[in-house]
Amino acid sequence: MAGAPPAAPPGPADGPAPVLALRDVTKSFGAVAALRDARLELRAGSAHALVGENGAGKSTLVKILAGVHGPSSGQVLLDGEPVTLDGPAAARAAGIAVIYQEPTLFPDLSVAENIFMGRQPLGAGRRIDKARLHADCAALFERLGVALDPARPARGLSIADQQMVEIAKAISFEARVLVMDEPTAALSGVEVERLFAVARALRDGGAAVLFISHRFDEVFDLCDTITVMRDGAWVATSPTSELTVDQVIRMMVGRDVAELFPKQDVVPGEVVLQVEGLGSTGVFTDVSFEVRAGEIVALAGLVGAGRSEVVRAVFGVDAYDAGSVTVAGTRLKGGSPAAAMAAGIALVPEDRRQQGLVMELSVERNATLTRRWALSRFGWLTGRAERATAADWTQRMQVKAARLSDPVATLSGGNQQKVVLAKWLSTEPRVLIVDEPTRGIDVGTKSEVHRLMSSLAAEGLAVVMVSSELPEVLGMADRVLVMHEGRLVADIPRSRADEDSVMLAATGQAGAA
Amino acid sequence: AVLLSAAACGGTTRGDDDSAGGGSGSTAEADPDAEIPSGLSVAFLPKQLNNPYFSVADGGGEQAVGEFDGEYSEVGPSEASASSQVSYINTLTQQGADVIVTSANDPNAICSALDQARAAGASVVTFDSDTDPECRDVFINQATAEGIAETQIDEMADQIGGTGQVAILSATANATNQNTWIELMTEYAASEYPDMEIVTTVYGDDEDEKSFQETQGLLQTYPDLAGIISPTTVGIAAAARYLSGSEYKGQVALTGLGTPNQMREFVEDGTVTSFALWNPEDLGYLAAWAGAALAAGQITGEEGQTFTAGDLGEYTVGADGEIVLGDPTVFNADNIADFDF
Amino acid sequence: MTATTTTPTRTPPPERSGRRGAALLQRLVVVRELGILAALVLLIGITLIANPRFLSGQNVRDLMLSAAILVVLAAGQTMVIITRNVDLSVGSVLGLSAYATGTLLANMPGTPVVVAVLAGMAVGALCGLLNGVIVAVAKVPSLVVTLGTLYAIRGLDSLWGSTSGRLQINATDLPAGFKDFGGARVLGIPVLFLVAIAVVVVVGIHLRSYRSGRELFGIGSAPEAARLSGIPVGRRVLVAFVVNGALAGLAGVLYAARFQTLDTTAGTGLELNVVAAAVVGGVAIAGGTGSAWGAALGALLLTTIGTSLPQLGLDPFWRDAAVGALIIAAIALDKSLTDRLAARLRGRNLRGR
Amino acid sequence: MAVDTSAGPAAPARPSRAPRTLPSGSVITTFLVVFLVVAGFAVDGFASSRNAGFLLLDVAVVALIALPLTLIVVTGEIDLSVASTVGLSSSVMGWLWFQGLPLELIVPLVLVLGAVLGAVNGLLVTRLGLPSLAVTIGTLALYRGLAFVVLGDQAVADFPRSWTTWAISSIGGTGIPNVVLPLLVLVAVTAVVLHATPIGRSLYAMGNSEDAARFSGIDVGRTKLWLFVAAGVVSALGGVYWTLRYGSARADNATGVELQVIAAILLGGVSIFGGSGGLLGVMAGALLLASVRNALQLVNVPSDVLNIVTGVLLIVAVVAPQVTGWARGRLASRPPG
Ligand SMILES: Nc1ncnc2c1ncn2[C@@H]1O[C@H](COP(=O)(O)OP(=O)(O)OP(=O)(O)O)[C@@H](O)[C@H]1O
Ligand SMILES: Nc1ncnc2c1ncn2[C@@H]1O[C@H](COP(=O)(O)OP(=O)(O)OP(=O)(O)O)[C@@H](O)[C@H]1O
Ligand SMILES: [Mg+2]
Ligand SMILES: [Mg+2]
Repeated sequence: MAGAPPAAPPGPADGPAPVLALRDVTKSFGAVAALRDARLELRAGSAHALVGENGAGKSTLVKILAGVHGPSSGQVLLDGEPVTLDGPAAARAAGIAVIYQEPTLFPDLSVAENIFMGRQPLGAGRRIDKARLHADCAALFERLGVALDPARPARGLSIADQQMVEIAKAISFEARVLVMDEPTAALSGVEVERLFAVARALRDGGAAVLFISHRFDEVFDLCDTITVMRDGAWVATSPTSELTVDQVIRMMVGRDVAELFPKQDVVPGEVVLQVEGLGSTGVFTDVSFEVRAGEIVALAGLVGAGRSEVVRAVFGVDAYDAGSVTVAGTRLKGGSPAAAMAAGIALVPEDRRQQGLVMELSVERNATLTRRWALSRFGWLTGRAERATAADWTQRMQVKAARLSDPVATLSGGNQQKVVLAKWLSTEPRVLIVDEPTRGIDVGTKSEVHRLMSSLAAEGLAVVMVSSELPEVLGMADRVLVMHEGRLVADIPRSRADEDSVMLAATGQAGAA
Repeated sequence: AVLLSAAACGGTTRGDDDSAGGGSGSTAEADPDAEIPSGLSVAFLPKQLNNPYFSVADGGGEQAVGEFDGEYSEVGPSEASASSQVSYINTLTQQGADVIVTSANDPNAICSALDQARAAGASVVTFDSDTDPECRDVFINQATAEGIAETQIDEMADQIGGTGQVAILSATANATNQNTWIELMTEYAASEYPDMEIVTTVYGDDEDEKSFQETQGLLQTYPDLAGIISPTTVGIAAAARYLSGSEYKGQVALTGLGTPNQMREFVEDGTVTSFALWNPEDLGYLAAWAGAALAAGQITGEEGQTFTAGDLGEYTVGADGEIVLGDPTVFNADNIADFDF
Repeated sequence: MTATTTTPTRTPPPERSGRRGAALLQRLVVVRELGILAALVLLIGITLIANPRFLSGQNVRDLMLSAAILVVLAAGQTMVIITRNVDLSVGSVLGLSAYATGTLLANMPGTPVVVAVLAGMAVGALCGLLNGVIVAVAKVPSLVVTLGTLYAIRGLDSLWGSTSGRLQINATDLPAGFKDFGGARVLGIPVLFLVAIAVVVVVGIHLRSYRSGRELFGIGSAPEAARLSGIPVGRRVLVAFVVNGALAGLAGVLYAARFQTLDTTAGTGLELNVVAAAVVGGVAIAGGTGSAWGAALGALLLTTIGTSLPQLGLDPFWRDAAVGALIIAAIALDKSLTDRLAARLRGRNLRGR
Repeated sequence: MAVDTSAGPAAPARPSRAPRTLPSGSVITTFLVVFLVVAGFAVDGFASSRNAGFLLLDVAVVALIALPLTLIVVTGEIDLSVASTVGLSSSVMGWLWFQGLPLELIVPLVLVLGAVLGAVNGLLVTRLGLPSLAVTIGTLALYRGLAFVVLGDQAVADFPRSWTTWAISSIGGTGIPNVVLPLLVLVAVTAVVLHATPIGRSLYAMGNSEDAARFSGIDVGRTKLWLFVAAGVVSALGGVYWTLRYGSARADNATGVELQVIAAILLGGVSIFGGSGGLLGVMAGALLLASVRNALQLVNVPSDVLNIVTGVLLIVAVVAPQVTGWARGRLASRPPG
């Protein structure tokens, strides 16, 4: 059924009328058509998955359900009646709770206020009852197993914790429709399991759940129906039981996808990156490892183990107060990303919106930002040189963008991630550090990224990969370094690395080093 | 230090002959009988527009201009700064004004602009606040500095019996005439009233609120203060208002330069016994006539030349092109009702 | 591909002590304001040593009177700054409202004080509405808009003054009832200061304990998040500007009542003082944090510096320099406090895992 | 790398050559040109070379200070202390001259002073991480206060004629002031730095997202520090020029000019939040503000109205693009046909 799914519209075959439905919804941003006659039906007591490539229009669809965008044409139906959701407040009033793809917290406010903003429990004289606010929040956290203090400000929360707060917020609405746009992208197994437990409970209580993810195991685990989208258009809707992962992928991409982890075997060369006794008070201590040319070393660990902080320190974005970083025999000046770049290190950071990209600048400016000196002649930099380089690299990375002069913010999440990769690969580094390189990336691109990493390694690049996705770690790494609570606790060669050994070390239960 | 002295040898330093000096000086002959041409454009450029004092003065000017059948205009910046005045002088130059009557925010900063205006044919009269004498034709002095200084000290001495601590509440720290008067007051007090001690000078910046606060600060700092002299209309009014609402009313004497309309209440309620001022309306009136006389060629600004200033009668140009309006008037409970400005 | 859901062996970590976090947050808020309070007490102490009469009844009253206007303005400005906006036009609004009130009272001496106050506030609210509508509807930066209205409203004010032929309103023009209001005291405390305190209390409680107040913090903390969580961002910002305008109008009335002599330049250049007061009081210029009490303390501190430096025998020329140095010291102190808190939160986070 | 793109859904992005967006500031520049032409015909005396000279003299210091300040605003910071730096430089220049130092030595000393003042701002902002708006409100008061401490109520005015006349006289008989030439050079240098060098690119990047800039290897702190130093030096240069132009060194010189400079920058289309705008617009903005004032003064519009016009102009400048963008959006989103 190569790309030819059952074309029958999802009929009202069985069960009651859908709680929420989209009918022939079109949405365009200027010249870009993000949605073309998209349709969707969410039923009470059912968990529905929405899958599609990066830029397929999933988040746009979510934003229409959330009242953030109005459809250019088409209808939103609530209990079979057409409604106009003219703002997030209207959607909320209609019983729709949404977790957006990117966390949207108020950093200065307490976690509890973030969750109950606009709905804080009131006491005498319509004043906010703080004690009850915190108690309500604590109860909610208990249910989700979140270990956060309701009174702490949201500033400084890791992406995972932010995501958990978002989840708590959405849950707290007790909504009829719960929409989750890649809620698990930053989470590891434990949190995902808890989230699913809650989501199932809600579903069983009669709520309709819409779940978006690029992780098919999760989709198949949680959902009973799957809708596939491609290029903004509806492709198919089927019960999960009638589909296999390969079928779904084919419908999404329109072709077969090559092996997911095409790891090439290489013989490691010289030591390129050497980290010795690196420490930063209160964050991580005594981290030592080395990476050889051609080697892919994975840094594994639970969320918050301190992996990102280590690689940030190596790259010099964060300062460290003990130890040293050496690249090909030359000791690096600490705290200077420019020095790290000069020595040949590239870092693809975990938070592409904050750290990876300058969202308001154009795709081409972003793609060439790291090469601005190299592209200039006698300090003179022309737009033409930038355009040529950017065109070359975005094409190689298959970035889907209307125009390279558009702000990178208008790209879908996955395409943004590709721009970040392009930006760093174009510097032709000797050491490539990638932090969650495939977060939010669709299967097709993911396999491209993996193939690229693997072939670059084969050409002699040293790669450090931080990843929370265990299959990715196991599939790609020559060696797995495991961190636990700010320390390096295990160094497992490819041959011995498996789920158990890595997870045991990551949870601090293995003494092996 | 080596560098310093080395550079000092070869460089442009203060005292080199190049320094400002050697102005033009008028060479044209004066013709005391020349007719004032009709339609002279006379522009008044006060320190600041919408300042009540200058409004009154410019009103006098307007009256005079009407009398000799010229075209009157009043232009100026909304904030009292020399640089904005320069821009207005430039505009007047461009418009070809015949007479510019101005009160300088800075004696030097507007000089070169005035030079250009004169080169373009304008006659320049300064009033109230003079510039460098080279940059204008005549200066209308509201009263001699000595006269103003002595009147105020005499009034104060009268009220406090010639002994005690006296503080001065001035306008801005840069105000030319205030600074001259303060210097003269200090000298005069030292020689005439040895028991009177001028303890400090504070600046209210000609802002009501600041002057008010400075008064308050003075009384805190000098518990034995006998009197305050404020040679600025804004300052004296603010100080009077503070005193009249405080426990110091009637205890601490206050005199200085003020307008009858602002001070009437405080003279009547006993906060203030007497204060002085020239008549600003007359000042503007005289300035306009002087400008007309310059434009007509009746005078050129040389000492000894005379001209008639409408109802005010005949005036003589003094040294440095100064024309003195007369002695300041002292206002007190007996005569204040006769004035309205 | 099931690895991500394996080994749910980890038990949820023990609940972190909510007490401690709450206490920490509480302490930060308290410390921020305590720091300013301490600076204030220190300054008064030193001045007292230099001049024991500094805390005499008259002087304290004068201090309160001087501070009242800035306190009201700072409280209003706090609301606006918290939403990540700023209102630079308050000095001009104060001028216009003071002049309008003065004109009203001079032309109709029978006007009751309450009506005069309301009229002044209405003028201010109108100006605030203008600012707010432009900022909220056209979605343009408030700094630019209010810089524009700073010029425009002042121009309007002086145009009114020069065309009405009443350049200055003197004490004699004002009715006795209004002048009494300016000088009135309750239990020895000037009424104008009590009005300012009332404003601070109302604004402070609203910001701290009401939903709409908290939403202002949300807007300033993350405007996009505010929009997504259904907060009526435009309306809240608009209201903040209107309230701030009304308070600037009230400050204009207080100005008229206190100085009883006014011209169209009243309040010129005040905007930077107001922003400085708020910033010294711990209101973050980037929005999202701050309190009305802090801003009020900042205003009090700046006013006290103004009156105490001359009494410390400092050359008046030093005053501006000292005020500037103090502003910098205050924000540096505030920054180091918040940094320390952030560091502590971070450390706790790691340990909690 | 070998990627099979034949079946790929991703349409390769077109290079952006085709529909180039207008360079920022072109609207305000057009507006300026139209205004100059209209005023030239409608306002008596506006289009004379003498008036042009006056106009350029008036705009010189504002335009000069706007150069480094534009770069600072593009990085998302602000410096409100520039006019106070002008005042302090002027005071110190007067004081040193009064002490008998030669001008040839005074000028470099004052420029060094400017660098120090700028560095103080820069260090407070970059090292301590304080918000620049707050810091420079503080140094606005501090530097102005120090200016009064140095010179008090004095004015030093006996600068050599040769220097002061240079500052106001024009090149040959053209009516173009001498100062315009060095100013143009500085404008050109700044424009190149901002628009055609890697440094300029990094300024825009950090103005939009400081984090992303740091993660791209840009030394944000050091760049900003140098910008503040540059603003200090240029402001000190402005102080020297101001002193010579008015022939008077005083502590209150250039009071309030910071707002004029910022007005010019904002009018020129630079976002106050950083990350966008260009130098052309800023220069046009400065010239527009000055020529509107000049033309209205020539037709005897009172200064009250001038203030209103200035304010309205500023607001219109930010609101207009918003309104046209909205209108264009309405047109574009209308269903085709
Ligand atoms: N604000 C916007 N302006 C212009 N184009 C936009 C905007 N938002 C989204 N798009 C475009 O709409 C298309 C769909 O984007 P969307 O974010 O919905 O994709 P997605 O399916 O969520 O992808 P991902 O899996 O990467 O998150 C993309 O081509 C994107 O470039
Ligand atoms: N800016 C910050 N402020 C406060 N705490 C932070 C900050 N950045 C990270 N942390 C905390 O430090 C801990 C280590 O974070 P880090 O991001 O290095 O972990 P990680 O192993 O990479 O996990 P993740 O999958 O979340 O990236 C986390 O608990 C996080 O909450
Ligand atoms: Mg998405
Ligand atoms: Mg991480």
